[in-house]
Amino acid sequence: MRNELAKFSVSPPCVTALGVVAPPPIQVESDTFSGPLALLFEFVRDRRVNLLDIPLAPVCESYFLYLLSSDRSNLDESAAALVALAYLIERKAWAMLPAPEEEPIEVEEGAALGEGCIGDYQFAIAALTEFEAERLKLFFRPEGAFPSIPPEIINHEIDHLAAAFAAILGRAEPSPFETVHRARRSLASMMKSVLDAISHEYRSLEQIIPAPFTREDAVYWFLAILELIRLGSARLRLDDGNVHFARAAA
Amino acid sequence: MNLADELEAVLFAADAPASLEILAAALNYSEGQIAQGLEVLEARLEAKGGLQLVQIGGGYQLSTKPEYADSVARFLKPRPQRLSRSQLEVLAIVAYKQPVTLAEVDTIRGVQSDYGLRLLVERQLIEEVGRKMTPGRPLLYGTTDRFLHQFKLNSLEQLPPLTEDGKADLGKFNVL
Amino acid sequence: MNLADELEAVLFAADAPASLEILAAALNYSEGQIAQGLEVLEARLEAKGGLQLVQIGGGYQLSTKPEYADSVARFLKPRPQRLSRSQLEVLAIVAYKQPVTLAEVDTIRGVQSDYGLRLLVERQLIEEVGRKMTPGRPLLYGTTDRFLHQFKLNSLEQLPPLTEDGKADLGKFNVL
Repeated sequence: MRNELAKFSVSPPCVTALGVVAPPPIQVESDTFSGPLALLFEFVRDRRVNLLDIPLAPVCESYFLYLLSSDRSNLDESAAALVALAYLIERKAWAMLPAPEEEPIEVEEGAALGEGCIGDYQFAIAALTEFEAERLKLFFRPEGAFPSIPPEIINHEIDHLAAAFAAILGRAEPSPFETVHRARRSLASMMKSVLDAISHEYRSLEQIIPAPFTREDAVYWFLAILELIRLGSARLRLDDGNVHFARAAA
Repeated sequence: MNLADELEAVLFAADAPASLEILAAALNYSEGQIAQGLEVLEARLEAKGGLQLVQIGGGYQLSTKPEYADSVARFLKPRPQRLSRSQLEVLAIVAYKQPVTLAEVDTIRGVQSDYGLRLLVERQLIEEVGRKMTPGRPLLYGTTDRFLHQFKLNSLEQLPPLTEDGKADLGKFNVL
Repeated sequence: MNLADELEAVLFAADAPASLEILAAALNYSEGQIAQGLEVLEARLEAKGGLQLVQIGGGYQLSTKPEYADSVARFLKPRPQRLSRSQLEVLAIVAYKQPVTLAEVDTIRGVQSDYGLRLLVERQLIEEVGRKMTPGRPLLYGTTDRFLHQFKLNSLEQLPPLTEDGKADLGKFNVL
């Protein structure tokens, strides 16, 4: 493994068709294998390469180098590489353990037979063929063919389901408070706009607010006018039961 | 070997009601002959045994006699295992909040839920529906058609609505 | 209402072999009584009708009588596929030498057997039963309950024994 061969992609992680992030192209070089880490992972998984022949220390070193040089946003990619690496290390560790002398799993009678050759099994094959022919003449009820009793219907459990959810909601942590990212308006700036909009002539609120406006706009305009009246910069007058506003005389 | 017995064998192996027409075609008899054979079979079954011939959904089918319904139910019973309280909790969260990750279920329940989740996947009530596009790409779970079937729901919209204070509005929900 | 008829109804509803134990528990009889009831049922079915009682895969199950195989097959149309010669070879080796690795099967047959093995796993006749504790930890394979069912065996002990010189001892083998 030569470290200078470890070239890393820093731009967006490579997402495979399955939505899985592929490990970064960390290059592995040894006498028996040369290629990216992902390929080594595949080869080992499919038993196409002997892991014992491949030194893993340089691969780990190269991984650390990759971590140091890569962008923080590539967390998925480095996680994918770590998973591949951890798998290789585990596989190698297992492979390096001495094999136990005797097989712990054994069938007493069957294993007593020697390795044998296919000839030894001719009779067994003939017998199985015969059994199969006999068996093919029998038909059983198809699976799930009994319709009179619905298989797994539990009455009213749907109520319990809803109750369970309701109960659990009571115990739930409140969701993190999310601030609403709307442009903040200050009342002061609103008051300025209102002052610009009103004149000495008395007009109704509808005439003052530039259309179109939202409910929120209306609330802000109204509050601003009230504040201006409080400060003595605006006045109001009642004409036939309708409120009209005007700028106060200087 | 006779037609009534042949019909019994065929109907036994069928997984749905079989019409006169289909039976006649499969067994090389006329529909009239099949009808006669079925009459003989019906009479024999009525006189003896635990089975009967029923005419259902435009065809003929074997079924158990009603007097053995309890025995059959008792025999089939071990299968519909009730869900445990904790399984119900996990299922409820998945049903109402789907698609949802294991971590989200854990957070809502306040305890680890991976075991319950796995059991529900095994019972095919929930399944993986994708991956969340957040670090680690955790699996997302949702409910299955089997879930709808098991809870006698036609669609997820039939889940009882939850009111805002987190209590299920059971009154509005009409169990079929 | 009698026990034999009750057993017929229950076995009709079952979709897998039912053991004496399960039947006894479900129907509230002793295993001895169930065995007697099954004998009565077996005799009645043998005398008349298109069905029979078979002992298979460690339990009892109803099946059609062999003489109606053609009619039922014609009715069901898609015939169950027979195993190929090479699949049978692999299966025989797995059945007699289980648990066994792919490499061991290869050695005995002298040809690569991974394809046949995979097909048998797909047909659920064999399955992974563990890993051999040798380098590489190869998978070990064994036969399934479905294997017993498909070959009308009650247990693995019913496989004809192979004598030391590699010839099966036919005399000892008793087909059901």
